[in-house]
Amino acid sequence: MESMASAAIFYGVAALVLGSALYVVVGRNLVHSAFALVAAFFGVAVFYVYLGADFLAGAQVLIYVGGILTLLLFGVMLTNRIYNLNLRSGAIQVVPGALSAGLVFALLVWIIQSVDWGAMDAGDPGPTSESIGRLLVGDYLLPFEIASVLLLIALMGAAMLVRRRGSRS
Amino acid sequence: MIPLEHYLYISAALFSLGVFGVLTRRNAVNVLMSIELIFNSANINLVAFSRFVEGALGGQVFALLVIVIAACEAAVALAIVMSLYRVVKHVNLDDAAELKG
Amino acid sequence: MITRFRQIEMRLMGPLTMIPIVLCLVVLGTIAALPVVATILSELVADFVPPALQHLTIVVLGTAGFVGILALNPIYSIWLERKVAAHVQDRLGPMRVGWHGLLQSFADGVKLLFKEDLVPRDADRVLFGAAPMLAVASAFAAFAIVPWGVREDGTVLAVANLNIGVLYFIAITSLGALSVLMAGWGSNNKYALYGGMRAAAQMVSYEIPTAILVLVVVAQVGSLSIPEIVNAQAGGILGVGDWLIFQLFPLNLIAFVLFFICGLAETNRTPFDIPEAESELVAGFHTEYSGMRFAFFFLAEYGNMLLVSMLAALLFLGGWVGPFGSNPLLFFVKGFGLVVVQMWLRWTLPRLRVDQLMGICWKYVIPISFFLLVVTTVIKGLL
Amino acid sequence: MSDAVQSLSRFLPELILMGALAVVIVADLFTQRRPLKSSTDLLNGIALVGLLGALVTSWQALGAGEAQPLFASMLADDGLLGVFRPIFCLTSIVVLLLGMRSKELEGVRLGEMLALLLTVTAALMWMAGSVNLVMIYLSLETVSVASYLMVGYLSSDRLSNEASLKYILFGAVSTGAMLFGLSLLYGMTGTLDLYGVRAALAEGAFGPGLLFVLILIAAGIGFKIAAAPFHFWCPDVYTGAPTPVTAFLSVGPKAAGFAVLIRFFYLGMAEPAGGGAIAPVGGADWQMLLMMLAVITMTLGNVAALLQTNVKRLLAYSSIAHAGTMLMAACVLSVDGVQAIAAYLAIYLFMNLGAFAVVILAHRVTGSFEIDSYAGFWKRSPLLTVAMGIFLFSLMGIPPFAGFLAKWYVFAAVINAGLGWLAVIGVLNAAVAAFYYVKVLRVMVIDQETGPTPALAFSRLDLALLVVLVVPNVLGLLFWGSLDRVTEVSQTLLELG
Repeated sequence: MESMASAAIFYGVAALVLGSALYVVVGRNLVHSAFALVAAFFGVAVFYVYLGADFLAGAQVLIYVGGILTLLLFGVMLTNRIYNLNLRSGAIQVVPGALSAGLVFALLVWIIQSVDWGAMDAGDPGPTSESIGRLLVGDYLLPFEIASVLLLIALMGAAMLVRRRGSRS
Repeated sequence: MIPLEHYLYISAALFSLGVFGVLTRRNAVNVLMSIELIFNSANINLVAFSRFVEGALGGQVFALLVIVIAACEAAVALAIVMSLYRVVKHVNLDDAAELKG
Repeated sequence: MITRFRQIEMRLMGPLTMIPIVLCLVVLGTIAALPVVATILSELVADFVPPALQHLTIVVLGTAGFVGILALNPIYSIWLERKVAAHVQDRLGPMRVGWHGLLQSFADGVKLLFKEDLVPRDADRVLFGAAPMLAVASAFAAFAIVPWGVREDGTVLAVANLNIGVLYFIAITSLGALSVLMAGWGSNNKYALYGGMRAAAQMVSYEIPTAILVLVVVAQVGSLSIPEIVNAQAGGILGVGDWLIFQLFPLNLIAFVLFFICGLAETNRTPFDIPEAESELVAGFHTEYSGMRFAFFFLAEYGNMLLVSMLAALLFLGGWVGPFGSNPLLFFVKGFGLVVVQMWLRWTLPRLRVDQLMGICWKYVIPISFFLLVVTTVIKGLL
Repeated sequence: MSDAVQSLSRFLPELILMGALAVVIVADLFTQRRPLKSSTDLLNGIALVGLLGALVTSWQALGAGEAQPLFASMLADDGLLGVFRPIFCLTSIVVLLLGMRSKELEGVRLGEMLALLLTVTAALMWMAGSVNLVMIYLSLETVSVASYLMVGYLSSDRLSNEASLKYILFGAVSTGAMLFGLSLLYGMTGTLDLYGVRAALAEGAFGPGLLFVLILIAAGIGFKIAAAPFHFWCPDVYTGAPTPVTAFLSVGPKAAGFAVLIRFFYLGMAEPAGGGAIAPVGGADWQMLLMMLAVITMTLGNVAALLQTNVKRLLAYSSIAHAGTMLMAACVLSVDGVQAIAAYLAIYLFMNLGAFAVVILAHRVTGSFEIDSYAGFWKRSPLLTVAMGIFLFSLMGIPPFAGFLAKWYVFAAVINAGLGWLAVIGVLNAAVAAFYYVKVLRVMVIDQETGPTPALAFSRLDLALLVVLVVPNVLGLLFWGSLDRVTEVSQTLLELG
């Protein structure tokens, strides 16, 4: 009973994710696309919860919804004339695009079906935040540090690009 | 219990939608959104495999780092979009015709 | 000079005399929907419902209780705010509807309900309609992890007892910025858009120190789970000695003050209410809203006020633990007490300028928060 | 923890670069108020000291000590990393000097640029050393993000901005595809460790599914080395970026991309088959994939280069063609190929950066990147024309110059591996390439200039730079023996794990 309800929620969320992703790529209004992306990101966070990745779900909402999306929205709103509500984003090469995307999808489906993934369910891993924390300062110490270097230069570079530069003639 | 393959189908669909968006959209910010879809689809894969195949947290750590990278890329990309917009007042890829290959 | 001093004194003393009365009233008003009742109820139903469903029952009752509180919250909070404002300004405030105007907000609520629901002609209808709902949803959803006590058997009284509670809090509150942007854009009004952009920029900026300050707490307690953070604060001198705010004096005190400041900024309360600065932007992102949609924004704003106050109480002021042992009532007193402080500040301090607002965040609050995080972690590591 | 501490001693060049990065950022902060010239000189000095320190330490580390995994097997400190580290450091040093003489970067605060250069140098080393899928992706992205920012550095310049936008969109898409491929590979093998991947692939056959995954991953690596068909960004970005950055992109990330390519395919996708040879595992014929990439890349690069009138675009397509030549060596499936690539890159560094140095110096007087503007250069500055001639002949692979040696290594490896037809295509391509290199020289020497021709004034720095770049090209053949010594350490690649 409970598992059926949870499965129903899962497929509902899946439909939501794919539907809003579809809107993101075909919708004609940019701001609506950006908000549709919220639903997609949220749905992905729900998938993480289903997979027992609680910390990652929190991080997904925090960084994608709270950070990246706000940024994207600022990008959309600042790079278009403020009163222009009809932010049309035309599409090019729809037919070849759809064909190649369909081809990619068909290939992926075929791979998913043909490969023996050796799937075993390791069960719900339980709270993951502590283990992830230990991995980040243990085995994954170097990637963790590199990520911090990356964040540093991205922060610095983004600020540099947007700052008005008077010195260049 | 949701089987592994269903996660993979969803992520494959998300990836294909992202590819479609990248191929067809003209607005730079919209292309960025499609790229975010691609990143998310890969992350679903990583987390699903982390639970069903590896049975350890390696995939989750990878996914976490991918989220961080995606944030960096989005920040840099939008800074570039803003900077370009200040110079040319548009962000449509077709119109950036000064550089035509 | 003397009159100036008198003014300041009045501003300070006015609300202070109000606080005890107000607190009693608020607590009494809340008690009707208090989750304590839900707890008692859940214990009552324990005899009737099968054990498998007990947890579900508690969750449902708790949710109902919280939604009740949150729905009623703006009604008495607005009354309270008007009273505080009036007393700060040496007035009486609403006096006519009910005893000391206690029913004034109900009257206002009814008025809002029947007001015409206007949508500007050029508005983006989808976003315009969705924004208030998203605002309320994000404010309410965050309450899911706010626990109000523990039972003897260790069950945490909360809608959801997540072990990543504080992460969830930080994540969900970031949704507020989206609703504000949505409203600002959807209204198709330049003041609304400016207000929305300012509000979003402000919320996103102040989210960073909020998260760092939460980490200060997390680093000291060693858990992301709010009940565990509260339990770590039990005991000590007079039952308050182990509250986090008194530990590592004065580091945690500074952290608490900064957290509260960030909370003010995230809820766009004065002195950080630039996004809706009436003198500049009409009313900011909700300029175009009227009727029920407007009421929804109020619901969200007062919900957010209560949320940050409760979080501050949980993280720094020991939540439900205190001199008289563990008691949910204590938690509510602390939470609503901090709400009163927010109102008091609003009517005492002038508004900041927009550059000052960002400057405070990036040049002072964030560096100090980082410093606190490093120092507390180092001290914790040495101890 | 002790593993991390132990690893630090083998991590000295990267540590020096990170230290220099910190110093540059802080120094940039405190010199904001000072005059541009003095602050730029100071920052350049700090960055140069850091890079030189990294060069010296990485040279000392070359071939010293056993190959060994670092940081819980995130990096492998082996011959391959040892060979590539000095290449990256040298590239960055030359680029830094070029930046000091570039007209485009005059009057611009360089603090962030130097910070980016230091970061990207270290990130290239991480790329070359990574033996974990997380590290491969993370370091590749670090290089990419830093490169996007370097390309868009002139934020008020339209071309620079457009180039940067194209770069980041293409880059994000191809690394996104690569990430998806990596995630599927992780699913197939259940591990992120490259040695573990090899072990898992050796057990089961995945066939065409694996090949598709490899194509996705090749998209990311191909983007870094500008291999066709992932090269679309390359000409535009090379044209739009400040020229020193272009010079950097044409060598640094390309070299690191090849290091990753070798590591990923030779280490993760193949197992030793004795005698320095390797055999693909997992049932995916990636040798064919690489051969196709090589042929397309070479041909497309050379043919497109014929049509160019802008010297930066010409060099962009020529660098695509060189990537194709190196890809040819990657198809060899033995240590010979690795040696050939390492040797090729070591020589390519000097000849390509040399050509860019001439372009930058010429731009100081002509103010243009059109080939036509080089008319009559022989009379203006015989020295620069001779230098350009040496670099271009070297790029062509004409015998007395070092480029010949580079080509020799590649073709010898390819022919030894029995891939004669590939070598034939390579030779044909080299013949095509001669056309457009000679075209530039013809304009410089034979064409008559129109209008006034101010003479070139060399600073001492320019002369030093030209000498440093010319000497290895002229005396290339003398390096015959020493290159063998350098490349033989790359044999340790297959020893680990």
